[in-house]
Amino acid sequence: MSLLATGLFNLLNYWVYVSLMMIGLYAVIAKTNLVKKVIGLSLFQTGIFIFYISMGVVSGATTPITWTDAERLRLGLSRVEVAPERAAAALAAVEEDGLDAARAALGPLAPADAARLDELLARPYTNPLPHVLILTAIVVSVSTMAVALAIVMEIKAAYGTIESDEIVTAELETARAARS
Amino acid sequence: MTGAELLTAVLLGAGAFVALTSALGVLRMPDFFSRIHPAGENESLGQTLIIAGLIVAAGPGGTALKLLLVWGFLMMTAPAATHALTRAAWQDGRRPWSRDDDGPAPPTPPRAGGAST
Amino acid sequence: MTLTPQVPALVVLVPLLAGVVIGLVRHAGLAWLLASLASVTTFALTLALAARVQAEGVVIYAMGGWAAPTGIELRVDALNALVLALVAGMAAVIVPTSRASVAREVPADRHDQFYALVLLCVAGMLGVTATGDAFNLYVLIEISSLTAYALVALGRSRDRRALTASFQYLIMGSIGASFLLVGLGYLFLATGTLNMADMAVRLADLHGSTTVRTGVAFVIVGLSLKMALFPVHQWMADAYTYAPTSVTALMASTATKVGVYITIRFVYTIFGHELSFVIMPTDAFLLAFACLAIVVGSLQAIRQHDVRRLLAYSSVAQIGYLVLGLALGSALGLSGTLVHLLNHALVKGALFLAVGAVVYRQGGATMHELTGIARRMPLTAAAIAVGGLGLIGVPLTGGFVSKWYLVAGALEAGLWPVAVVVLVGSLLAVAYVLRLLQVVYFGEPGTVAPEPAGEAPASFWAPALLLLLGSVALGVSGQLTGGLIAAAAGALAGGAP
Amino acid sequence: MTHVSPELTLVIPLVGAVIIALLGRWPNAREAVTLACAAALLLAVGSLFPAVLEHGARPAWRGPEVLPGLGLVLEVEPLGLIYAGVAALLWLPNSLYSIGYMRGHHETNQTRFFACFALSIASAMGIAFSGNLFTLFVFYEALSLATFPLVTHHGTEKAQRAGRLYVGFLFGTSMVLMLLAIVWTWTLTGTVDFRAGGILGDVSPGLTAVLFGLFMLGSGKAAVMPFHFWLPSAMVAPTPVSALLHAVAVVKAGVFVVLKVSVYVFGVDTVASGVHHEWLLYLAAATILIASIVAMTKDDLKARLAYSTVGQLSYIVLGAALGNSLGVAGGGLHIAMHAFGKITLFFCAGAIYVAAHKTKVSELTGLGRRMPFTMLAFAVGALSIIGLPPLGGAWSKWYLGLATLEAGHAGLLVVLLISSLLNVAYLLPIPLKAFFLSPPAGDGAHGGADEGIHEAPLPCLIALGLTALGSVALFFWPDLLLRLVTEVAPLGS
Amino acid sequence: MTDRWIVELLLAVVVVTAVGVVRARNLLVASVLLGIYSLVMALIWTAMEAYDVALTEAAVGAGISTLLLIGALIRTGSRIGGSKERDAPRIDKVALAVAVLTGAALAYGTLDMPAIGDPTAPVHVHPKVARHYIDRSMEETHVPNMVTVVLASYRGYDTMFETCVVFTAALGVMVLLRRRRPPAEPAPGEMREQAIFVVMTRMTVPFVLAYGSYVITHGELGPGGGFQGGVILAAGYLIYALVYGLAAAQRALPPRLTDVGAGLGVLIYAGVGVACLLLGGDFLAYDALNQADPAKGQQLGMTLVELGVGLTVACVMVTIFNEVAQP
Repeated sequence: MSLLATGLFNLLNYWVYVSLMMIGLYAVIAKTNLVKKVIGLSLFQTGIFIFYISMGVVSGATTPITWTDAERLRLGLSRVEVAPERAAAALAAVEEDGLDAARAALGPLAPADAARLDELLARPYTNPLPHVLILTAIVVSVSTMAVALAIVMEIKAAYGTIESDEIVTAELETARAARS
Repeated sequence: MTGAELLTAVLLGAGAFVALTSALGVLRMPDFFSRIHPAGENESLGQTLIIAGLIVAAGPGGTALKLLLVWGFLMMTAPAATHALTRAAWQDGRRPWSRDDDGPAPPTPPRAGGAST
Repeated sequence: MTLTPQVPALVVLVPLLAGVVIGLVRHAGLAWLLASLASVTTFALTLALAARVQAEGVVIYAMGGWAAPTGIELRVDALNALVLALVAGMAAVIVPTSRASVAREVPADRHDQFYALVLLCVAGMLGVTATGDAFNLYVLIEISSLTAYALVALGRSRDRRALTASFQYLIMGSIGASFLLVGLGYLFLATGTLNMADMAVRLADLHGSTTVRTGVAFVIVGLSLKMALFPVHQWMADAYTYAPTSVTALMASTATKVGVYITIRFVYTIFGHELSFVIMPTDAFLLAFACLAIVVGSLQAIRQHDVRRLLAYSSVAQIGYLVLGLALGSALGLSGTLVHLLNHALVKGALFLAVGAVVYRQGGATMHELTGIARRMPLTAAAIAVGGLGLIGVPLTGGFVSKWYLVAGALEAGLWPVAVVVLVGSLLAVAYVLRLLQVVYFGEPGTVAPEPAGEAPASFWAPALLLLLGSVALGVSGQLTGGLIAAAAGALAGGAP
Repeated sequence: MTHVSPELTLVIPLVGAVIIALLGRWPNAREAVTLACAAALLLAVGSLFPAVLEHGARPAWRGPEVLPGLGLVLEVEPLGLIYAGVAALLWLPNSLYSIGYMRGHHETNQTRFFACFALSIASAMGIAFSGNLFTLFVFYEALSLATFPLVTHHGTEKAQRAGRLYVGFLFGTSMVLMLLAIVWTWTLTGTVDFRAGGILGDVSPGLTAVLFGLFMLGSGKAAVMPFHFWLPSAMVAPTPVSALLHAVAVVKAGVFVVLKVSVYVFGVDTVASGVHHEWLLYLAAATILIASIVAMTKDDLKARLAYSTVGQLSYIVLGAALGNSLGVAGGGLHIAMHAFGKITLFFCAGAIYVAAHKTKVSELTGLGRRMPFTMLAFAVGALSIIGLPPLGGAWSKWYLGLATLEAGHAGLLVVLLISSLLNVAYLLPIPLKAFFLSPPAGDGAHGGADEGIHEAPLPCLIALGLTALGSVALFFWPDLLLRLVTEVAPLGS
Repeated sequence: MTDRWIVELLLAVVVVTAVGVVRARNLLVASVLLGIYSLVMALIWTAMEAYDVALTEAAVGAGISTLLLIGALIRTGSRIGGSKERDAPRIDKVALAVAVLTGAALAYGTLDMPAIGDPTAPVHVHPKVARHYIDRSMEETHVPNMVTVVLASYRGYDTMFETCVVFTAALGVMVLLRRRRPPAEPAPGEMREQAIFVVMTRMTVPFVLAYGSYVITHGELGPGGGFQGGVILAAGYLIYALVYGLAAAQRALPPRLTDVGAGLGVLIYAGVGVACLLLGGDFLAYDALNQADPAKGQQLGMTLVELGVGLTVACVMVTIFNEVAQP
C-alpha cells in the first residue's frame, strides 16, 4: 500500500506521541493510587508536547536562533579545506555586500566541499512557534502537578490513605453513619 | 579520519564501555553497597572520558572551556551525591554483605521494606 | 489620553492585577475591600466595552501592537460582549456580598489568598471570553481551572469530601484541557495559524482532511468535558456540593456559561455551519448527550437529600438545555441558548446565594436544615421560591422565554422528540422544585428542625433578589431578549471573521 | 354606557389580593375588602356585556411585548365573556360562603386562603379575556399556581399528597402537551392569535389532527379521563375551595380552553371536517358514562359530586368536538348552567358538614326536617345538573341534543339520555330521602341522632340561596347567554 | 537535525520508560523513572533542535516534578522506600478500551498530516505567522533567539498569563499546605556536620546561582530565559536547604520575601505592559518604551519581562519546596 511504502515511516513521531498519550490516559483511569494518577496525567500531557515539537521540525534546519551571514560563513569555512588567504578575503567581503559576493570571492572548491558549504550556508530554521507553545504547556503541566500533589497530601492527612477505592469506602461509611 | 577524530572515537568508546559495564554491575551485584560502587564509578570515570572526548571533538575555543567547567562541576557534585546515598543507607541500618555470612545476600533489612521490584 | 481604546485590555488586566496584589496583602478585610472594588470596576469596564461593541460592531485589540495572525488579538463582538458583562456582573454581585459567607466557611488566615484566587479565576474567565487566539484560550482556561481546583479544595474546612471532589475536578479538567490542546494542535498543523478568525478562513477549504476532522472532534470532546456535559458531569456535581457556597455561586453562574460560549465560538465562528453540522455529526452527538443530560440530571436532582447537590444536578440538566439549543444549528436554537445562558446564570447564582444564607444560619444545607425555614427566614425562602420557578421556566420568567425558543427551534428542525424532552425536563424540574418548596414552606414531614436564629444578613438575600429581578425582567421585557436574539443571529453568521 | 377596558378586570382582583394579604391581622377589614372587590369586579364585567352585545365591540388591550413579536394581549369576545361573567358572578356568593364556612370551622391561615382565592379569580379573568394562546397559557399556569396553596390548605400529609397529584397532572399536561402544541402552532403559522374561523388554514390535516389531540389532552383541567384523577383527590381541600375548583374557576378554565381553542384556533368547520377528531367524541362519551357510574358507587358526598363534575365537563368537551355551532352553543350554555348547579350542591354539602358534621350520603336520610332550606337548595341544584325544564340545565342539554342530531351522531344522543338518567340515579335520592324518610331511630344513648342539628350559619344560607335562585333564573331568562353564544356561532347555519 | 535513527531510538526509549513508570509498583521507583523519562525527553528535544524546550524540560520536568513527587511520597507514604501501590498491576479493561479508542482516533487524524520535517507544511509557510517570526524577528527586535522574541514579544500576552499560572500554583499550594508552625531545627549529626557536604555546598551554590541569573539574562542570545533560569536559581536554594536544613535556609531567604517576590514578578511583567500603555502604545507593545529606536525598546521590554518571569518562577519554586518539605 502506498501509505506503508513512504508515508508511514516518517509519521513515526506522531505514532509515538499517540502511544504515550494512550499510556498516560490508561494510567489516569486505571490506577487507583492517586499519586500514580498524577504521574499518568503528566505522561499524558508530555505526549502532546512531542506532537507539537515534531510538528515544528524542518529537515536539515538549525535551531531557531538567527545567524548573521558572517557567522554562517565562518562555520562553513571551518568545515571545509580552503586556502587561508582566500578565506580571509571572503570574510572581509561578507561584511559589505553579503553572502553571495563572499561565496564568489572564495573561488573554485572541490565538488564535495562546495556542496557541503552551500548546504551549510543555506540551512533553514526550525519553526519557533511550537517551541513557545510547549514552553508554556510544560510550565502549566508542572503547576497542575504541584496543586494536584498538594491536594493528595491533604487527602492523606484527612483520609489516612491515597488509594481511591479506600477513600470511597471511607466516604460510604461516613455517609451511612451520618444517616443513621 | 584525522587524528583528532580517531582520539574522540576512542575516548567516547571507552566512556560508553564504562557506562555499559556499570549498568551491568548495578544489575548483577548482590546487595546495595556492592551495587552503589559501579554506579558511582560511572559517574566519575565514565563522565570524564566522555567529556574528554567531546573536548577533543570541539577543538580549541569557547565550547572546550565550557566543557571543562561542566567537568569541574560534575566532579564536585557527583561523588558527593553517591556519598550522601551511601551514608543514608548506612544510617538506615543496612550492612554490607560479605562471603562468610551464611546464606544468600540479605534481601533487605526487615524494617526497610521492599528494596526493588 | 482617554482609556476607551484600551478598554478590552483593561477588562482582563484589572482583575488580574488586583488578584496578584491581594495575594501579597496579608490583611483579610483589605483583601475583601480590594476584591470588591476590582470586581465592580471590571463590571463597569465590561459595560463600557459593550457600549463600544454596540457602536462599532466588532472591537479588535492587537496585543503588543502586533497585527492579528502574528500577535494575539482580543476580538469582541455582540456575543462575547454579552458573556463578558455576564461574568463580570455576577462577580460584581457575588464577591462584595460574600464577606459573611466566607468568614463562616473559610479559615481566617486563608481569606486573602481566597480572594486572590477568586479574582484570578474571574480574570481567567474574562480572558477566555475576550481572546481571539486559540492557544491563548488554552492558557486562560488553565488559569481559571487551576484557581477553581484550589477554591473547591478550600471547602475542606467544612467537609473533607471537598478534597476528593477537587482532585476529581482537577483530573477531569486537565484531561479536558489536554484534549482541547491536542485538537488545537491538529487544527494548527492543518492551517498554520492560531488566530481564530484566520483559522476560520483557512479551514473553509480543508473540510476533507482527516486531521481537521479529528481536530474538531477532540476540541468538541474537550469542551464537553469542560462544560460537564452528561457523561462526564460527575465532577461538577461533587465540586459544587462541597466547595464554599460563594465559590459555588460564582462558578455555577459563570464557569459553565463560558464553556458554552467557547463551544458556540468554535462551532459557529471557527468551524462554520457546514463543517460542524454537515460533515461532522456534531449536532447528533451533542443533541443525544444534551437530552440525556436533561433527563438524567433532573432525575438525579429529585433524589438528592443535600440541597446544594440537588442544585448541582439541576445545573447538569440546565447545561443540557444550553447544549441542546446550540446543537440545533438554527437562529431559534441559538437564541434559546443565549437567553437560557443569561437566565440560568441569574437564577442559579441567586439560588446558591440563598442556600449560602441557610448554610450561614444552620451550618449545612440538607433538607433537614431547610425544614420550615420560611417562618424565620421569609426573604431567603422567597428567593428560593422565585428561583425555583425560574428554573422550571414558569411564564413571565426568563426560563419560559428560553424554553419557548428551544422548543420552537427543535420543532422547526423537525425533531419533535427533542422538543418533548425539553418539556419533560421542565416537568421534572417541577418535581424537584416542588419537593424543595414543600420542605421550605410546609416543613419536612416527621422531623422537627432546629429553628434558625433569624433572617440571614442582607448581604445574602439582597443580591439574590436583585439577580432574580433580572431573571424576571428577562422574562417580561421583549427588547432585552430582542437584543440577545440579534447577538445570536450575529454569531450564527460566523461573527464576521 | 361606556365599557371598562379588559385589563381592569385583571387589576381589581390582583390589587384585592395584595390588600387582603396585607390585612392579615384585621379579619373583618379583610373580609370587607374581598366582598368589595367581588362587587367591583361584577360591575366591571357587567359593563362589558352591553358593549359586546349591542355594539359588537371587541375591547382589547395590548400588554408589554414578552417575546419579540409576542406579547400579553387581552381581547373580550362572547365566549370569554360567558366564562368571565360566571366567574365574577359566583365570586361574590363564594366569598360570602367562605367567610361563614372558615369562621364556622375555625380554619387556620385564612389570609393566605382569601389572597390566593383573589389571585385565582384574576387568573380566571386573564384566561377568559386572553387575546392569544401565549396569554392564555400564562394565566392558565398562573391559575394552577394560585390554586396549589388552596388545595394543600390543611398542610396535612394527605393534603400534600393531593397537592403533588394536583401539580403533577396539571403541570404535566399543560407543560408537556399544551405548550408543545402552542409552540408548534407558532412555528407552523407564525402567529398564536385567536381569530374567528381558526388560524390553521394552511396546515396539513394530519398535523392539524396531532395539534388537536395535543390541545385537547393538554388542558388537564377539563378532567377528561384518564387525566381526571387530580379532581377527586383535591376533595381533601375545604369546601369553598372545592366550590371554586369545580364551579367557579379551575375546571371551567379547562373546558373553556377546549371550547376557545376549537372555535378560534381550529375553527368550527375544520373540527367537523377533520376525520381524526372522532376519537375525542367517543372519549368524552366514555368519560360521561363511566364518571356517572362511578359517582353512583361513591358514598362520600363530595367524592360523588366530584365524579359528577368529571361527567358534566365532558358534556362541554363533547359539544366542542361535535364541530357544529349548536354544539358550541350547548357547550357555552352548559358552562354557566353547570357552574350554578354544581356550586349550589357544593355549598349544601359544605353547610351540611359545618352544621351536622356529616359527609356520607347514607347519613343524610331525614336531614330535611332539620335543614329544610339547605336540602331544598340541594334539590334545585340537583335538578339543574340533571337538566329538567324548570332549571337552566335543560337548555344546554337541549342544544347539545340538537347538535348530536345535526352532526349525525344519533348514538351520542342516546348517551346523553342515559347519562341524564344516571344523574337522576345518583342525585335525586339524596333530597328525597332527606325529606320523605324519617331520620334513623335514635338508638337510646343520645336520642335522635339529629337532635343537636340546626341550619348552617346565615352567610352560607344566603349564598346557597342566591345560587339556587340563579339556576332557576337562568331557565327563564337565558336570552342573555343565548345572544352571546349566537354571536360566537350563529345558530341559523 | 540529527539523523533520523537517533531520534527513533530515543523515542523508543521514551515509550519503554513510560510503560516502566506506569507498571512500577514502588512509587519511589516510578518517580525516579519519571525523572529519567523527562531527561530522555530533553534529549529528544535537543535532537529536534528545540534547545529552549530541552533546557526547560530538564530543569522543570526532571528537576521540579521529581522533587514534588518525592516530597509528596514523604508526606503520604510510611517511609521513603515503603510507599507502594496496594495492588499488583492488572489490566483494567475499561481504561484500556478508552485509551485505545482515543489512540485510534488520534492515529486516524495523523493520516493526512505532512511528513515530519517537510518544509512545505502549512505550519512553516504561513506568511504572517511562521515566516514572519523567522524572517522579520531579527530586523524588528535585534534579538537573535527567535523563541524568546515570540515568547516575550509577539505572544507576550500568553506568557504573562503563563506567569500567572505559576503564581496561581504557588497560591494553591500555600492555601492547601501552609502551616503556621516554623520548621523544626534539624537533628544533630545531620548533613551540616559532614565536611564533604559543607565544602561541596560552599563551592557549588554560588556557581549555580550565577549560572541561573546568566540563563535568565541571556535569554535573547542563546537558549534560556525566565522559566529555566528561575528554576536553576531555586535549585541553588534547594541544595542549601537540603544540606543546612530548612530553618537555616528560611533564615537566609524568609518565606515572606519569596511570597512577595512571586507576586512582584507578575507585577513587573504587567507593569511593563502598563508602561507601554501609558507611553501611548498598546498593552505590551515594547516599541513604545523607546520612541527613538523601536528595536531597542523591544529589547528593553523583553529583558525586563524575562527578569519578571525569572523572579516569579524562582520564588514560586522556593515557596512550593518550603510548603512540601515542611512536615
